[in-house]
Amino acid sequence: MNKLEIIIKPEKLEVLKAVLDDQKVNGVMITNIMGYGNQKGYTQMYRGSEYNVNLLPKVKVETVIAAKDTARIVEAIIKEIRTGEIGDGKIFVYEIENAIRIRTGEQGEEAL
Amino acid sequence: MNKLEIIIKPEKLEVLKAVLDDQKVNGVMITNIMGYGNQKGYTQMYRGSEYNVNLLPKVKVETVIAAKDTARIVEAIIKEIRTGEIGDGKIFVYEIENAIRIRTGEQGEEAL
Amino acid sequence: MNKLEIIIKPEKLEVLKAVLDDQKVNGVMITNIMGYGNQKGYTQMYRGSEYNVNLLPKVKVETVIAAKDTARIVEAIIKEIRTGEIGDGKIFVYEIENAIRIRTGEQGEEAL
Amino acid sequence: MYFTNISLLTGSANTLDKNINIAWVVIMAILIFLMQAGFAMIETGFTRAKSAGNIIMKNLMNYVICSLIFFLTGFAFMFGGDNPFIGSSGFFDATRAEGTSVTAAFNNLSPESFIFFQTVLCGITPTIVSGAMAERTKLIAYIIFSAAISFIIYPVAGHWIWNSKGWLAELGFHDFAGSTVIHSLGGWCALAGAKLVGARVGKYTKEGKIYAIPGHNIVIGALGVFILWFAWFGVNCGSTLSIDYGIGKIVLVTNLSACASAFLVAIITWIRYSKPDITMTLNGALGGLVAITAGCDVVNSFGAIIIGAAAGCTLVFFIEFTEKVLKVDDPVGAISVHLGGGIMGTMFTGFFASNEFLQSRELTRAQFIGVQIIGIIAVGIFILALASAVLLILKKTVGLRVSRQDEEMGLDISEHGISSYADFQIKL
Amino acid sequence: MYFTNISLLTGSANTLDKNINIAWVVIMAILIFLMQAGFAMIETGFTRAKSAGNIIMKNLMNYVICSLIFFLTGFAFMFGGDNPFIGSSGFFDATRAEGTSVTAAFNNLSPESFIFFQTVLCGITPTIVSGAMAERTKLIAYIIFSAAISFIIYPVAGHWIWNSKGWLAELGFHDFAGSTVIHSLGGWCALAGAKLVGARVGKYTKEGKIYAIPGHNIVIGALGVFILWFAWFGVNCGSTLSIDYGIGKIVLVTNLSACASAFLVAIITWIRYSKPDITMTLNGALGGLVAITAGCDVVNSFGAIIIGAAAGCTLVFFIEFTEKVLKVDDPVGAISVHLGGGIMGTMFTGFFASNEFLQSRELTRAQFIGVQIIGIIAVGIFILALASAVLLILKKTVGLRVSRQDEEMGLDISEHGISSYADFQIKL
Amino acid sequence: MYFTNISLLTGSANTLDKNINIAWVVIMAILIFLMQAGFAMIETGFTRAKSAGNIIMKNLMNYVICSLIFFLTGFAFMFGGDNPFIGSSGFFDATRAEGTSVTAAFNNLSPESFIFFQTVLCGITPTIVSGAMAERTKLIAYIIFSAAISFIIYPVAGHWIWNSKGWLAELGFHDFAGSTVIHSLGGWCALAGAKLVGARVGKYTKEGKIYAIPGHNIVIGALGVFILWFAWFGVNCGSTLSIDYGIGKIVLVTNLSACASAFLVAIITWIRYSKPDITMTLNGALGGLVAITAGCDVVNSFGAIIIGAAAGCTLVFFIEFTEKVLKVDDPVGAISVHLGGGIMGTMFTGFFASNEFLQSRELTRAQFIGVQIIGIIAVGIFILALASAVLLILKKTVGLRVSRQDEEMGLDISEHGISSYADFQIKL
Ligand SMILES: Nc1ncnc2c1ncn2[C@@H]1O[C@H](COP(=O)(O)OP(=O)(O)O)[C@@H](O)[C@H]1O
Ligand SMILES: Nc1ncnc2c1ncn2[C@@H]1O[C@H](COP(=O)(O)OP(=O)(O)O)[C@@H](O)[C@H]1O
Ligand SMILES: Nc1ncnc2c1ncn2[C@@H]1O[C@H](COP(=O)(O)OP(=O)(O)O)[C@@H](O)[C@H]1O
Repeated sequence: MNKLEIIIKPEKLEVLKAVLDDQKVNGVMITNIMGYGNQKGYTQMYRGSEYNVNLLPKVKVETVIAAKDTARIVEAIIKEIRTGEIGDGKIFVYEIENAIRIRTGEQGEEAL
Repeated sequence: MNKLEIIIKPEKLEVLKAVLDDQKVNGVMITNIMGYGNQKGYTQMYRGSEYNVNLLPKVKVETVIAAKDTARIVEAIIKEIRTGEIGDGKIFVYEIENAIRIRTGEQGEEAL
Repeated sequence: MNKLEIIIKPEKLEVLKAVLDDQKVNGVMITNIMGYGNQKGYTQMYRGSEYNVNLLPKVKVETVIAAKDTARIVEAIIKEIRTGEIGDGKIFVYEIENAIRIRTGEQGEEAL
Repeated sequence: MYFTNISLLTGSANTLDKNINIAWVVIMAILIFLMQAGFAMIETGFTRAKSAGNIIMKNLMNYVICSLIFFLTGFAFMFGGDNPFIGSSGFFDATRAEGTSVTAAFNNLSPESFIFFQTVLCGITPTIVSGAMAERTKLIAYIIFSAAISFIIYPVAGHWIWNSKGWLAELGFHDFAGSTVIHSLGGWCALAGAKLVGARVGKYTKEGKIYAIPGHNIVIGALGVFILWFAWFGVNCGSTLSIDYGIGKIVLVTNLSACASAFLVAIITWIRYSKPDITMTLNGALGGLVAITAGCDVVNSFGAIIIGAAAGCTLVFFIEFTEKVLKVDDPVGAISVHLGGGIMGTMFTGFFASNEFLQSRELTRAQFIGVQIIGIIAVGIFILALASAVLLILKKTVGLRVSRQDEEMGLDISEHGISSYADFQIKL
Repeated sequence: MYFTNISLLTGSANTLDKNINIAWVVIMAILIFLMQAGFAMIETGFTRAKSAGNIIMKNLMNYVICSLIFFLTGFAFMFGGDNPFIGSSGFFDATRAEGTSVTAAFNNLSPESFIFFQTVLCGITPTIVSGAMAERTKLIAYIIFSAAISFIIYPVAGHWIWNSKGWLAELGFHDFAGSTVIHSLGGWCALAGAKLVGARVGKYTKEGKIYAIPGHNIVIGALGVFILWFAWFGVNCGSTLSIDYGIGKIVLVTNLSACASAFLVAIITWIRYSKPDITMTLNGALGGLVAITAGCDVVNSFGAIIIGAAAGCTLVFFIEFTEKVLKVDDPVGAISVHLGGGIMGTMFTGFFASNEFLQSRELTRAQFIGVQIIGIIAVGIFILALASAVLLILKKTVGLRVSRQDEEMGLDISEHGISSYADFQIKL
Repeated sequence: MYFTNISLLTGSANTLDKNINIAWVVIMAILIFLMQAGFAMIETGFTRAKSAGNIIMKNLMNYVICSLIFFLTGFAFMFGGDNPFIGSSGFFDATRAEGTSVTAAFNNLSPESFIFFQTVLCGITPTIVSGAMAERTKLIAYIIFSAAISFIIYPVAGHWIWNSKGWLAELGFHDFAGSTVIHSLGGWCALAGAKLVGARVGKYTKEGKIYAIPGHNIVIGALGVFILWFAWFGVNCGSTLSIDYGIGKIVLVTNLSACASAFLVAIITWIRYSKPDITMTLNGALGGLVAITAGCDVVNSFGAIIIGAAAGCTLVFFIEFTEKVLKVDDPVGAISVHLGGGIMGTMFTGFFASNEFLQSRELTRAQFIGVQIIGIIAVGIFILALASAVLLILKKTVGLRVSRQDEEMGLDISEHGISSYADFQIKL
């Protein structure tokens, strides 16, 4: 099993949800985060003083999937989310040892 | 070492904290997330228009524990949290390479 | 590749950001969490009733780095963040299977 | 549009003196109206985010329904006729009410201005209840209960005291602007309601330990308190029902009492809990206002400071008593503020009323104190019985309380299908 | 400082009667001013967090600019002279305006008090527009549009009705405190604006399905409604322009209409959507206030209840019609409340105006209803044409709408470089 | 309750004229009271979430203490007696104060109405300080400082100007409603306080670079500004102390000045920072209000527009000067608004006061301008010295500032043990 951790701009969330639905993903966890990467933030004025907004609001979407689906899903995401501009975001892939469904006690891929 | 990532309904948080305390877990990280899984959300009306609340508020509780304790703790959680209804949540188990306590520099299981 | 998950007090965030910048880290994800570890919270009064603030606000900073840099960066963090007092926080180290930059499709360490 | 003399159209007398009094009462009534905003803010601020919209809806509906019912029947039960126990004239059209007391009021002002002034006062009482029963009461049950309050509960007790032919009025009971009629009465209803609906899930552990449930927005709650204070000047000054030399005194003593009370609550909580408690201090200001309301026309500045101080001193203990001894979960402190403050104020009016006032009533101070206590008790017994009866009927029929699951989700979602703070990350 | 008789300095007549009327109008105008706070709160509360500061800025700027422009030219276009179509006296200094109507007003009060009262009324209209166009309109475009409203759009229509020599006034058209002049007019502008600027990104799917975009703070929105209601008493009572016996009736019917309307909206949404809708019920109270504004001086309590009920009944359907049929995205319901309520109220004044009033106008009821309808239509056509023309020019020049990217980021960041809630975790 | 003529009970004269003036002053004073809500909202809104409750508590306590102290001693120091430098009559019971000036005021109104009006004015000054010292000042230190302000600092300077026997009053200094007495004075105290307590942690880097700390709720801050504006009409119109023909002019010029100032700040920040700054524009409205307060009875509409414009033009630079040159951390801009605006307004009254006014004072314009400048300087030196002395004593004794750790945690937790926004996810 793998976990995909997908970091995107907030306004892309609806599109990503649609992609994951299409790919028959079973569940997601969505967290609001602040981030920076290549997109370094910007400078604003507040009451005459400059301040750096060096952290930008991002959305982190996590989904646990069967290892065999990883490549396919990653590709689908890139296809729909990419704009080619800085700040498009990243996907991190983790290995997951186990998954348990609390309701039934099922374990492993069955629990997804 | 393992990390447990436990996704539950917000109203179960107090129960889960008690379970983890009982199991002598050393620390937790709690995050508010939005999620969906088998429990798919519901439809509401706002000013005469339908809208889908397809993401439900969930709480993600992470705790890093010694690998040998994993099975026992997972069991304890299931026992206390399960209601048998959709939306009970899931536990994901990760392997952790290392843990470091910043205060002392201790590493590995000692640092938990 | 490794992911560092660094849990600190909110007021240390600026310092940590500076350390990570110094260490040429390419990106971070910052989440507000509630946590407890050795630092167990405190008791307050609200309208004459005691209540336990047993969860303290913490900041979780995640960064994905090349495995070879892990030791160096962990050391740098400890050096700058440690105060020696309870609540200084922890670092958890994960292995990461892959990273993908959505903008370009690059994979692996190149994508960081 | 303008410059037609609209009074010609209504064919009414039009003298400067009378019109000035009408204007005064209307301005004060408009101020009082704003109490609805004050209560809505304090009650949402001192409870949790997940029921905020429901509290708004309850406060809005109670005012709306009260305005309509009070016009159609409540006013008649309260002011109509000369019967000592219940009103009997003006049903379905308050402007047609007749009776010694109401006819005088209509003549001194105009029927509509007097009715509107009484409407905004009536609108306060159910709002007090809404705070004490917040976060677990069914919308429909609350709506019916508040309708019952403006239909019969408030008008009957009000009749005894504010209709000059009411039996308590005849005894010499003095409640100038509502410490008893509005606030104690609201407090008794709140007590019955909060007790019968039970505590919020999680407020008491099985072992009876109290678990504090902090309010979600202290700032908006504080705004509510300031708005109430502002509007309260309208209640106390407007109850003169005319432009009177004594207005200045009323406004000054009202303010001093509120200040003395808040000051003492700050000191007491600072000592008792080692840090000054913000929400209790805010409650303190309100407690001082409630207390001075009965006697603001007949006590002087020092009396007012002592009345406020007394209300403040007891408030902290009323709150602890309610929570810890009675085991009643009153999220916003409504019972302690309105019932506690109301009783203190009505009683202390006995101690500090001016000698001139006692002479005008032809009562010795001891007699007057006795009458005040009779009034407090009579209203208490009557309201507690009547309110409990209504609530018990509701419990058996529509049900008082939402399901545990609905309560945990929050009443905004379960009763209205929305979240009041859609864009904010809420900790449930 | 004190105790110099400042009137001596200004060399003006000083009689008690007149001064009391001035005081009355000034107090009511001060209440009306607070509408700016009410609108700002309701409009921010019912939209998203990411544009909250921008709405504040728009509301602030519109009042500021309106106050200056109305003093310099708007008042002259509205009240100056005796021409039936457009005002012509008092440019660059409203206090110098002359004409049958304005001279009478200046003499009954003082020029400045009358001008200030009219200024705060004028300030309402552009604020209505701001809500309907929220979250996607360029700041500069909105500012110019609202300047145009106070410069010419509002004054000309106002002249027809509120200058006693205006052609609609001469016909016998009755709009006591602005159902048409202020609210329908603002509603027409809002309709033109919201249509031409287009819906917010994400409001309608490509297939035309509606996607609800919930407001981010129902509590502050509700506070706004209560504040508006409070200030509305100022509008309706103050429009007497003198301390009049009829004030009591005005305040009572105003309140009853608002209550009847809110009550009906609650019931209808409860039945129609199975749960009572909070924000629509809040809109309902406002709709009842808009509707009673035209005739509050000439209808009785029962007329008011029916007018409010009619406004409430239709409001829900106006909202659905606007969103679903016209495909106009009006985040706060401004069009339905102000245009819908304004038309209903102006028309229903025809049905419920007292016979005395009709006699004083020398019109049969049928004739009077006809005149009311003529006024509604004339204002509608004129405003829709004029407002659309201004908006189309703006579209071609500065542009009406921010870029899609700016809209998605939110207008707070894109237009002002700040976040209105810097310390809160916001869900974008 | 009603219909006893309460004046009979107090045995006081009762004439319509006098009573109307009392009513006027009481209504205006009630409006002014609401400033407490306005300041509380603007100060919490423009600072961080983690200290919001503490600001509420400070504002509440300062009003509470000020009301009590001013009644007991402040009023006596300010209005009692005929000494040119300090008051001397009415200690422990303000209603017993005597002296040429105060006796006249008591006779024209009633003692209590005049005292209450002065109390709510006095309550403004410490509130100004609270904003400038927010987020790092110890509660106890602030409370003592604000007690000192109402005990002696404000009354003495006020005595010079508003007691007709004060030395500045005798010179012909004119400050109608408090540009200097209230606002400059509060501003000087704020300057001393903010300087001595030091900047918030993180405001300035070691290299002296400024790090902006955005306010946490622009919406509630804006609500505060609108409420202040509303209440300000009470200050300026109420300072007539009677129903006067000139009220209309006062309300109109007050509004025009605020609008001109806000408009200019919007333009200047738009040009200077490329985007219009919302919080500075809101400050701008307040700056215009402060500035017009001194001369609102003696300048005309165009004078008012210029005074507002001048206040607006300078405000932006005052703010930058305070932050960048003086290195004073004033989170809400209190110093620039109140001190800057107060000085501008007092001076500009010299330029724009009407000729009639100058004649009545028997001063040439040059002389009058000179007197105004003397007043500004005298008050500045006196207050800066006295306030600094009090603050330095506090620094040595209870301490002015919380520990760095407490400040980082936020004053809500460290001083009160609560979080003001318990259900919201806060970014610390
Ligand atoms: N090495 C990293 N470790 C952790 N998070 C990262 C890393 N690189 C990027 N991110 C996260 O991904 C987000 C988007 O990355 P960014 O570099 O802006 O995208 P792009 O490469 O398309 O320009 C960042 O805001 C950050 O939160
Ligand atoms: N495959 C998954 N990947 C990531 N998160 C998941 C996955 N499945 C479930 N979750 C998370 O767990 C929560 C509860 O899961 P759910 O399927 O509703 O539980 P149950 O299986 O008991 O019905 C979801 O809201 C979601 O956040
Ligand atoms: N075993 C653990 N699993 C998950 N999170 C932990 C664990 N131990 C500590 N933490 C997180 O790290 C934070 C700081 O840990 P703490 O024990 O207070 O630090 P210290 O060891 O320096 O006293 C905690 O609040 C918690 O969120």
